[in-house]
Amino acid sequence: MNRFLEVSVVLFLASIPFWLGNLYYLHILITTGIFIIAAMSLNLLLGYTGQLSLGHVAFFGIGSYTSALVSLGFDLELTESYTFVFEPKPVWFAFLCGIVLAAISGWLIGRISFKVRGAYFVIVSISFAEVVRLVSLNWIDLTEGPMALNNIQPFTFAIPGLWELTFFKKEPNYWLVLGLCVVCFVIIRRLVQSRAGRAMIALRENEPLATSIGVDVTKYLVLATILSAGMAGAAGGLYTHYVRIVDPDIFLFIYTVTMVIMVVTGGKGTLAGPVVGGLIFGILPEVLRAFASPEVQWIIYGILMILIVYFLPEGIVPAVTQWWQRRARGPEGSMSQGSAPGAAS
Amino acid sequence: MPAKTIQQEALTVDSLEVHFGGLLAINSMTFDVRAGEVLGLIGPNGAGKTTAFNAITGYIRPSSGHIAYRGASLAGLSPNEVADLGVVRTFQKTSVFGGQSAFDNVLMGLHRRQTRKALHIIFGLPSVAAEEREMRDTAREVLDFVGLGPRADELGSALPYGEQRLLEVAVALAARPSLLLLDEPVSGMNPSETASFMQIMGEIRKLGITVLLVEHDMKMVMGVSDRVVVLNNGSIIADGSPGEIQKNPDVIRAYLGERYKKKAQMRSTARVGAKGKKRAQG
Amino acid sequence: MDQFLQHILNALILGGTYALLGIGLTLIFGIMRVVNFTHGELYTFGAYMMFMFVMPLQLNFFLALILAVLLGVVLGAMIEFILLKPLRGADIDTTMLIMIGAWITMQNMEQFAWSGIAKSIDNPFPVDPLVIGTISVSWNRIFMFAVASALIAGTYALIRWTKLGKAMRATFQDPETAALMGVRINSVYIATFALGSGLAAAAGALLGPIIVVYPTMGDLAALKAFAIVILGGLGSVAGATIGGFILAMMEELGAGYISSGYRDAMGFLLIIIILLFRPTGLFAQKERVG
Amino acid sequence: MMSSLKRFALAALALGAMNWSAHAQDMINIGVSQPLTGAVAASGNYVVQGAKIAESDINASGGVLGKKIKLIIEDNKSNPKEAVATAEKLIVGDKVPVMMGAWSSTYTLAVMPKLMEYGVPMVVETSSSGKITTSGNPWIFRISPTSEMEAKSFGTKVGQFGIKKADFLVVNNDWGRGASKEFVKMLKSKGIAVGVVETMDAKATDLSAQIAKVKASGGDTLFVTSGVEQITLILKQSKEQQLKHKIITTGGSSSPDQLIAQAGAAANGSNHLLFFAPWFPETAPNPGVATKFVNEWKKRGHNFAGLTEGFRGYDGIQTIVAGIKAAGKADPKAIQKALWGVMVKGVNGNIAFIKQGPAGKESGQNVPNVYIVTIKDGKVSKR
Repeated sequence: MNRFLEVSVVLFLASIPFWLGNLYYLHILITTGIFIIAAMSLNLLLGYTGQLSLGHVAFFGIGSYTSALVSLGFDLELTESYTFVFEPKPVWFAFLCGIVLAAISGWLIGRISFKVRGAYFVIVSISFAEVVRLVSLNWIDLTEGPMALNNIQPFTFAIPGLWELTFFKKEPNYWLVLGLCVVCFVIIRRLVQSRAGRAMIALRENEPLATSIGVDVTKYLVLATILSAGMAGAAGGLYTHYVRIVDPDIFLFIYTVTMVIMVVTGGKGTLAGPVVGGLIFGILPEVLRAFASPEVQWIIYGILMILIVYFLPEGIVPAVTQWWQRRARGPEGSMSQGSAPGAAS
Repeated sequence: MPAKTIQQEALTVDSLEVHFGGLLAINSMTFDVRAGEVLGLIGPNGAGKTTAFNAITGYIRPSSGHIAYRGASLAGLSPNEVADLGVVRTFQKTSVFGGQSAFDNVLMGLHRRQTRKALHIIFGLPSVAAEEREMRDTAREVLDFVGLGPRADELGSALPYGEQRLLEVAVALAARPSLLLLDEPVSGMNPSETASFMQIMGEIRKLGITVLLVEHDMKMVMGVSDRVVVLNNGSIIADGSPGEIQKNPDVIRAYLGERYKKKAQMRSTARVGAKGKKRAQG
Repeated sequence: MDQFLQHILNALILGGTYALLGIGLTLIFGIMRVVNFTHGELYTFGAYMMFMFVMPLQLNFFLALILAVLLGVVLGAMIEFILLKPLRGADIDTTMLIMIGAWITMQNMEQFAWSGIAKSIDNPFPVDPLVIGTISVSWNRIFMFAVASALIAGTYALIRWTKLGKAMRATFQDPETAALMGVRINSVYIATFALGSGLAAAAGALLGPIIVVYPTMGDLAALKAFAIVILGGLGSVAGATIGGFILAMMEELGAGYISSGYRDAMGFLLIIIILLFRPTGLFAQKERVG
Repeated sequence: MMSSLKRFALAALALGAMNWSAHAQDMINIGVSQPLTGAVAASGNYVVQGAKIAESDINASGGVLGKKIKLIIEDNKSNPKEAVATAEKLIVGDKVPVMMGAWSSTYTLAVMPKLMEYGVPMVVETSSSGKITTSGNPWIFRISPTSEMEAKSFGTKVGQFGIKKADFLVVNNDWGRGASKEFVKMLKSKGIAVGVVETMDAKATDLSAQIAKVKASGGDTLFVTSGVEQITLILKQSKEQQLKHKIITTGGSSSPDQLIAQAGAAANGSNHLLFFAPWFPETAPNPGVATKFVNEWKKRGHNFAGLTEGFRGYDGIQTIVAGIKAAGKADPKAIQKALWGVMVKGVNGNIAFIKQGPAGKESGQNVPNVYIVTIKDGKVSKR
């Protein structure tokens, strides 16, 4: 895809708030965008390195909680006589802290994933998310537990004394999310179309062969999990300062499942996959809302997921790409054009 | 092709032993590979050839013994660290990146030649793009080298069997080995494919790459090797030029005589190799 | 001391259902290499069937229990036949995604059928508990423990002494060799999944009348079953049995003496610690390579 | 290709939009956020049933300001974040001028910043945490009592119970923790000892460990604050462990008839603080309203046990409609102003708001009636 087309797509997306009119739709687009970032980050692990991380929501939640707590400040009574007081910090700083802490936990999980693979890794990652959830639920002094952290500030950018911008409104939040979406997309694209990304794909496709040509498994799995966790943490931070509340249910398994469905439906291991999957499953619930109750919707998603794994195991994006190429090349053209998996973008 | 001068030893394998549980897969194996030569390692199935490959390249831990490359011990190194020393292998069972095009397979093989770090890539430094262009050119050259140039866009898994084996060699060559370990590269190739592969072997030799070759096709081994080492029951029974080996009575008895009983042995020997192989293939 | 004894008794009884859940999952996991995300839903299904038979249909409690377990077996066989059989040979991630899809679908069908409101089930046991000194236990729990023990013993016997059990053990060791030796792998798989599902449904049907029944009750149960399986070692029925009791003990004592809030965290912490330091589980004897 | 897909998605969105804007403008929409699924779903559903009775009553008598009212009910899934999402949907999407919600204190507290942000008043029908009316949110009007009011009201009758040492088992959220705090304060002021204060997750079903702990504490009375589902479990499991404590539930969500039905004999001897006693509607401050409501509830075939929750929905909607009527228009700001002056004859009693919280941004708080009932031999009797 050429530069011009890319820029026009982004400009088109950026123009949406000017003509969409309905703020509630903008709200849906904002939360959809946040989930797209989370899905893209999951895709880096699930799609490119082939590690099925089902505890991905932990990174999202850690980003949320860290960003919320750093911006709100907190105090911990460590001993009878000493209370650790953490003063509130600016939101942008809190946001960065959230990314960093999520990335650090990603490093941890990356190290673990090197030790335990396959089904074991899946269960370790679920357990990790569940432990984090239970800590957030029970460490009430820090997290307020089920009472949730309330009144989290919205995003604020400021040059002290000169200029301050607080993102109370939907429009700036939308542009912020769009901006971060683009940044994450570009980073992931650069990565997967480079030596690092090829190393990850090599590990996924054939680990013994990959190591035989000098690919360091630990290094690239850890790199992928750190980046993936950092992006998920960024999505979590955005979310928390947008909805301005965070509670332990943010760690629920169902959110990981939502991300997995987005990635699998769109096409794992493709750049556009999580974007397409995210748009579908971000907007579909709102379209279906009028016709179907939430449980019926989830029944539909569950069945859809099964059907996709059966009939479109590669996901929508590769299927559409192949169909497009076949059509472009005429009936005799086969699916031989199997170049880089990112070609779909 | 007799050895002209005394050559420097590149790889030394000294009293290597490998056990799988109670099974002795390799019993005190000692041999060396000299820089620049093509060494054929032959022996009946179950003789421990693939196991030796796995031990040298870090896929299994030997029970005892030493392996060194250019004086540096390979003990305890992981496969990618071994590759970083320039020792690159291929696999007995065809092993390519099936979901990727032949071209991308080779690009992946170029991993070791590239120097740009993750941060450079994330920030999209111009040097990354320059390196990337250079690598794409290199990948074309490597593909052309093995004669797969016209197949660049085919999926690895969609190539015919013989071409997959070639692609495998191309991927290994892309990793810029100084010592290349080939595990039965022509098994499954038809005679004409084998003949052209022997030509490629000649080209590889010209690049100054040392080769350790395991092969059952005697014509091929005898045709390309400078020297041949014969293994039986996990230990070495002969070492010499192809001409000497073909005349060696021990070899004829132990190996050539049994060659046609291969099928009968398959089942029992498959078991021996199974553990190491499975690990190696994840 | 009294409190301690009471905790131990509670744990012992809870451990029985945990073991049932764990055994079912470990069989499926070990023999079929399928991470069964529907396990919790079969547990929920068992509980809802119990509710259906006892409450609206007014069937006899014990008959209802038998029917609930049998329906669990049938549902398990159906899942295997419809969803997993066509995917034979697919990698573990693919079956995992399918099972996640099935899990979501089943859970929401339960929610659709019975709404999100918790249901409780009557039981025919005397209200007054059995009192031993200062500790006490209800008759319903004693019954639950007895049935769970019988089912565990039955599963052992099945695996140890029947032809099916032998085929299951052979398949666990090496499916290809087992197939060469004439084991009908597909039948073994379907029987394994049905048996595992039946045990999960039994756990739900037994626990349902003691707690309340609601659609998401299976989520935590499934995660705990995973913990038990990992604790006991993949595919080890004995390990899952002991693992079930250990987990119950840790939870009960943890809740009693540390903090009731972290009760459910015990299992997960255990998983992470075990996998980091002893990835084959505490009681694993044999594991397939690869 | 990507852009065309996105365009397609947006087209789908636009289709959805047309579907929505079908809401006719001759209706006054009232947003309701209640837990219809999840841990406290039973109570939330009862509240909605009560609210629907109020909707039909009002529409049958000609609506308000010449328009019919329409409840837009959203499920907050027993979760604070979902509660915020429902508020966002109701206020921004459906443009409701006033809301009722959100059952639990935690959900209500979560929604409150949104009310400030968009300037929409909300009538709080169930939540009891003191924080709700003292945090300076002028868009809050609460008709349910605070835990403090409840504790004080109970304090006047505490002598009847002969408590020497009390233990607590409360749900781990603002509601449970707030209630235990206020009741502990009240009991201590009366010179009564307090043993253990145990918490439980709202979703917990096996409470045997907590009960074993309570048993070991040596108190004589156990105060329980939670929804009816968990109270049922506590009664059953206490009986199993032969807990000798007298059980008193607070918070008004105990639905005694449901307890009798589900816990059976284990419910005998338990006491419950309630804000409506549907067994004796004739003794309510507004017997006519209460009797009519109880009859309509029965006529609709709703679960009798739900009346102790359902009345909240009825009173809440009646209060909101009185506010709209007094405001003369369906405008958030006008309704907020008007709510200060309403006097509604509700099922619980007369509803009017007093000011609470920091000066200038006070919240409205009603002073409701509190009843105590005891379950004896499977029957409810007034205390």
